[in-house]
Amino acid sequence: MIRRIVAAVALPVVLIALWWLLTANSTSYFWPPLADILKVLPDTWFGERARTDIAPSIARLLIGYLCALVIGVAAGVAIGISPVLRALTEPSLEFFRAIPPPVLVPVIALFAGYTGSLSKVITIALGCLWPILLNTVEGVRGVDEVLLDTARSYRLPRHSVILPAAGPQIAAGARQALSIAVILMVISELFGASNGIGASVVQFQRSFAVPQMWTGIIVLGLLGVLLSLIFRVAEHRALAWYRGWRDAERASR
Amino acid sequence: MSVLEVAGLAKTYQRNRKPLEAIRELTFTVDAGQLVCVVGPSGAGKTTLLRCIAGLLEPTSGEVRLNGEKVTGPPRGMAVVFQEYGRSLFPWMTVRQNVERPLIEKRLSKPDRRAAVDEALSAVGLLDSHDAHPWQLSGGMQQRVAIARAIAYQPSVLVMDEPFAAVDAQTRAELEDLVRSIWQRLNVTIVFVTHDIDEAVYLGQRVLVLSNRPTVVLEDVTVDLPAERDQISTRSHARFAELRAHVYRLVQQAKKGLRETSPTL
Amino acid sequence: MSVLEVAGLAKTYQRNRKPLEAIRELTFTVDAGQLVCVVGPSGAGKTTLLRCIAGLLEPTSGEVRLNGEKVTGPPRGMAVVFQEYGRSLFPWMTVRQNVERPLIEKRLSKPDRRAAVDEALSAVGLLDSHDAHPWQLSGGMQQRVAIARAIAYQPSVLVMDEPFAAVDAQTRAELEDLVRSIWQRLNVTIVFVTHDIDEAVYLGQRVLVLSNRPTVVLEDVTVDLPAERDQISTRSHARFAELRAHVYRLVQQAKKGLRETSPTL
Amino acid sequence: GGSDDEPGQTGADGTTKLSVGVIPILDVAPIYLGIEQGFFKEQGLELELQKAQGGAAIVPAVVSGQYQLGYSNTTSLLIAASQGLSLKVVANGNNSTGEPGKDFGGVVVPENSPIRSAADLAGKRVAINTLQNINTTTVNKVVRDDGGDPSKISYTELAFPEIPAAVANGDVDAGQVVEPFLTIAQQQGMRVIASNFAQTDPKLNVGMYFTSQQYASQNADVVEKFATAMKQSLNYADDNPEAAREILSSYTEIEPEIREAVTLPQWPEQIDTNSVQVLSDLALQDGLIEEQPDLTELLP
Amino acid sequence: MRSSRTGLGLLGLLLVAAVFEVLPRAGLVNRDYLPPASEMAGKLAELLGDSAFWTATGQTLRGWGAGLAVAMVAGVAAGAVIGSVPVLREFTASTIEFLRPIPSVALIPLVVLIYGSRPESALVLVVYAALWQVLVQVLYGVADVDPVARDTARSYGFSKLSIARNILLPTALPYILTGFRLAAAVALILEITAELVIGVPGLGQLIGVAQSSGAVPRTYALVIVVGLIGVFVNSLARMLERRLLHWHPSVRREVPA
Ligand SMILES: Nc1ncnc2c1ncn2[C@@H]1O[C@H](COP(=O)(O)OP(=O)(O)OP(=O)(O)O)[C@@H](O)[C@H]1O
Ligand SMILES: Nc1ncnc2c1ncn2[C@@H]1O[C@H](COP(=O)(O)OP(=O)(O)OP(=O)(O)O)[C@@H](O)[C@H]1O
Ligand SMILES: [Mg+2]
Ligand SMILES: [Mg+2]
Repeated sequence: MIRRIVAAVALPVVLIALWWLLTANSTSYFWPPLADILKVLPDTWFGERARTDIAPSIARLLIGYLCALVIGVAAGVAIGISPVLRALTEPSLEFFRAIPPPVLVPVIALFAGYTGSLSKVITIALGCLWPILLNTVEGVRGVDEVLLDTARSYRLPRHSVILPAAGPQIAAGARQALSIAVILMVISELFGASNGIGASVVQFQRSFAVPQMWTGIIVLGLLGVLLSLIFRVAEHRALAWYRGWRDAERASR
Repeated sequence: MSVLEVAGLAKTYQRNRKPLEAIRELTFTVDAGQLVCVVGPSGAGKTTLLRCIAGLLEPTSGEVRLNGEKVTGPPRGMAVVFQEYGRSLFPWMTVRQNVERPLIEKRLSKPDRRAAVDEALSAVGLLDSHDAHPWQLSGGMQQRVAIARAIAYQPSVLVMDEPFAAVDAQTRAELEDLVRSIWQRLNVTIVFVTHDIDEAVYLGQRVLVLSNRPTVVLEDVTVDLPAERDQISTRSHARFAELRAHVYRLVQQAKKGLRETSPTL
Repeated sequence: MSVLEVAGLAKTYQRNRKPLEAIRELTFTVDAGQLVCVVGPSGAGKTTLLRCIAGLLEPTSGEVRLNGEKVTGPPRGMAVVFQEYGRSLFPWMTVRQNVERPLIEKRLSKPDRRAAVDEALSAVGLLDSHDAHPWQLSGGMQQRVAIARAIAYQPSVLVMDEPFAAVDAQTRAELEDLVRSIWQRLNVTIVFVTHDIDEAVYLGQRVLVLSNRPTVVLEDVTVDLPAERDQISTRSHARFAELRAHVYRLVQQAKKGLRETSPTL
Repeated sequence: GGSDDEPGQTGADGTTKLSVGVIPILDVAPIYLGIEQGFFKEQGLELELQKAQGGAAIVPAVVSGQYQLGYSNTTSLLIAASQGLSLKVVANGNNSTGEPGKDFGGVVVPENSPIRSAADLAGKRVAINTLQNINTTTVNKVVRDDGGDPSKISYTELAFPEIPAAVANGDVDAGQVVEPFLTIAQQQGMRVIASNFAQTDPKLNVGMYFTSQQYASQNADVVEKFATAMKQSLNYADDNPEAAREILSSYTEIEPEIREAVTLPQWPEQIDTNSVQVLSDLALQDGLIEEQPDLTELLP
Repeated sequence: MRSSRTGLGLLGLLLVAAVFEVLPRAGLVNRDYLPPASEMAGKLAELLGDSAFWTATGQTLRGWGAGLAVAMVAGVAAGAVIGSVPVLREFTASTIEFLRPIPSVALIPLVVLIYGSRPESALVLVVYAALWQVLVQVLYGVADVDPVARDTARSYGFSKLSIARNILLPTALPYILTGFRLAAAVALILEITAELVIGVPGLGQLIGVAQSSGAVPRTYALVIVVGLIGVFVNSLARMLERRLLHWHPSVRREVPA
């Protein structure tokens, strides 16, 4: 246990120390000393902003992410199972996937409104969709044939086998989507937002409030860590069998 | 009345863009409640045949009919024990869940399921390991879970592909008797693939001997031993020895016939 | 001189947070160039033992020594045939590549490799399928690829876990003779797990009978049959029948002893 | 490459290469014209115009020396200066036309909107290109002057191209746009209810060309030459509006009909210090800055 | 088989195009902001005759390709090393988790500072964003190695390097290819975004100029080009997959029986 905690904090501590030392006497306007950044951090984020900016951002992020998860897995299973459906949809999906959100956002806004949260939630969901969808499709396609045959011959519904069997790969996608969700949360707030963490960071950047801008980057990083910790707990539970299996056979050496 | 009809069945695989004729022509029928064993050299096409019967593989030509209907997908009421037992168990489920899952699909009530699972697990000697995951079991134990799953399902047709390959001699004998007792009690139709000729003769009412690839039925041997069998007396029966020797010769002949290369070194 | 020493070996697994004592205490030695068969009921811990010998699993206590050195990782010059033959073949390689790959690791020259692979493949009757992928083969053929890989490797210690479980009787007999001929020719030390008692007696110089879980050595049976063996005459030898019956009784006893639950239905 | 290729350095042949960050909009037409007319070449300057999306990207690039000069709106420069970034304005950029209703920026509403004048914006949703910048301070001022309470406006940030669409869709009640979107919005039937630049100050200075203090002090002669050529360019643009319209086609994609219809800004050569002071006061009043920058430091 | 796949894909794209033709024509959306697909196509055809467009496309592809290549090499190497050394995996996990979600867009001011609007700015953003995609996939892929297969290799005395090449790589390959496809898309997105926001020369810059000029159909035509590049990259990846993964259940099942 202690070892695990040490492992988790060792490298970050070293990196932070390095950052601290390298910027300690910095006079560069853009690389303020870490001490200065940390000094403004609480004032910047833990007052009014927690409610007006952090909370709405996280709410949009979670809703968008969960939508992507449900749609991505459902569509991924359908597309993964059916070669015809895959051939039909793949180029179109690739087409939309390749379009950068900043240019897609106006189109989404056209349908979902320019202000308000809906278009932002859709932007986040749309961006998170791809890793989840792709991984699900690949995971489903890679399921052991004997396992599938077994399910078929006992007339089990296909998804009851495919979902757990593709579980590890779906988890890989879901994990990846999580960090994309944070990215898109910021991007979505670049357009038509009056509040949010991303909007604030951009605002700081535009008004050349550099230490505050750095605190924003730190807050985003911390948010990412927090989300991924939560995710890890969930993954641990859902894929306990998989970890057990791999650990058991690897307990070896 | 014949439950299962295999008519002119042929299967050609593609291997590296070249056709590979696995099964050339198989025709036979199995009556309701019969126990038929299938033997043949390794690579003859036994698994291929079973997969066609189970509706998991489309034949290149010919057809399989079950109760008069052409098989196009996995038919209702059939249970399959796969040769790759390890890969056919769901690693995310415990032993109990693996056996119980198909019964849930069959809409058995919870107490009924429980009873059926317990009975099947104790029949294969695995009740104590009910809460283990498949990957926590030995090879033989995994295979017995797959068998327990099939018998708990109470199918009307039971298809088994070398189901006792990984268990020890003693357990094997017990499981053989288990299969016969279930067969007699439930009047289920069984197709049983094995490479153990003694086992084929001991278990079956008929033994289908397949030739080497490209496969045809070499002979359909009727096992005219008494219906009441037991490990000691049946195996020491003179007729048993005769049949055994006959089938052995057939398999030997099958192997020589179209053998790819013969062992040397 | 003993090549392999197993001393006080014990292995306890964790299953659902409860300890599961698989092997309680195993102590035995194998001399250089000996052929030892291991039999025991399903789930006794044979695979566990082999994995400890192969340096793939750390024992809970006790140790394995090879040529006097404690085994802490896979030792050099040992070849293993796994019980899960299907999963031990690399699906991204062809049959030939699967057999050849370890030889590349051994830095054999290309012509030598080619010769060794061809020889091993034809010995198991698979030369024609050399360019197929494992998943294009039948179960028995896959198992024979795993065997070919082990013999082509020309190990000094060969460890095999139920290597003939998936092949037909005729092929099995041929492969048994193949193992004995390699053993005699190359003077390799072999540890051979099987659940076929006839096979154990036919092949081995000694048969180690393991008890049921928690496992100990029940008896170390010396097979005092002539060194020259062949399928017909050896198996009809009176001493063969005696030994066979003796081992059978031992296994039966082992199974009854600590059996989890006994088959009923 | 040799010093020849290094922007900011004077090469062997006496010409100096300069990287200048600009935003590809109407406001910077003079600098394109100046290049076309050879005003910069006469001064021995060779400009390499770098298109960027806004002052927020150009200011840091100039400070760090990536660009020698840049164009930015005046309020951004004031904010940067008050944050302690050492900037130096070199030349005027562009100014309001001073004619309400006929300026290059304004607030638009749908045709049938109940909003009639600036004061009506109070309590409404208004789309704006950049929060807390020149557009908000000037709109606020106009609303305040009209008797409305600007603190009741809820601003939403949207890119200029999307503002007409958002207004048309009813997602916002009004939007502040500049050309060519002002013309596009009007062609779609929207009404202009306020000209926030012109009504703030008739000569309102909207943007300027600047460099870093460091570069200005080390390369005073280069900066001087740039200022001279820039003044020439501004004058030329003011005198030849048709040429200015024409040059738009070289660096924007504005459709020809729109190009003919847009209102061009004023391009005087002198910086209107007075209106810069006005913007600085407004920035302080609206809390964009905490103290006023020293204008004598910032301006030439 | 192959050609019918392509046909179906084209059919899918046509269906999408039809939707975007009908929506504005039926008046469901304002055609000032979303012109009918045919109008976009017309502009697209115009673009093809424009040499500036081809230069920009070349610049974008070059920036994207370079960034992707760096990210792939670095991601696969780092992933393989970190994934197969438990201590490393343990000690880097938290840092990776921290750095990964930092939006590459938040780094824009930093790269502008260092590189201005030179292509290097885009390169840094592209590499940063794409790297995580590859790295995480590789980490998962390495973790997915079948223990029996690994044990087999180990007991036959495969060297570390050989295990990496012969066991790790093939197992992780499906994951790497998924990573490649994800990274390729993210890299394209970042390349375009960087061009759009920072003004790095390329298609994104053209889009930016078109947007700020209110040239709606041209904007969409350019966006379509970007999308088509994405489709092209994906078919490339699929081709690669069919060649490299012909042994994998996902691919072999599609071969007609
Ligand atoms: N997917 C496939 N692609 C190509 N060839 C295949 C495929 N599956 C099986 N074969 C070939 O078909 C033949 C018959 O295989 P099958 O598995 O039916 O044999 P079997 O009788 O079950 O053998 P065993 O007793 O060894 O399990 C073999 O030669 C095998 O190589
Ligand atoms: N990873 C594991 N976790 C928990 N228990 C395990 C694990 N692997 C094996 N066991 C248990 O250890 C015991 C011995 O298993 P092992 O595989 O060694 O048996 P075996 O003698 O090889 O049997 P078989 O002949 O059936 O292959 C079994 O009871 C099994 O359930
Ligand atoms: Mg088979
Ligand atoms: Mg075993």
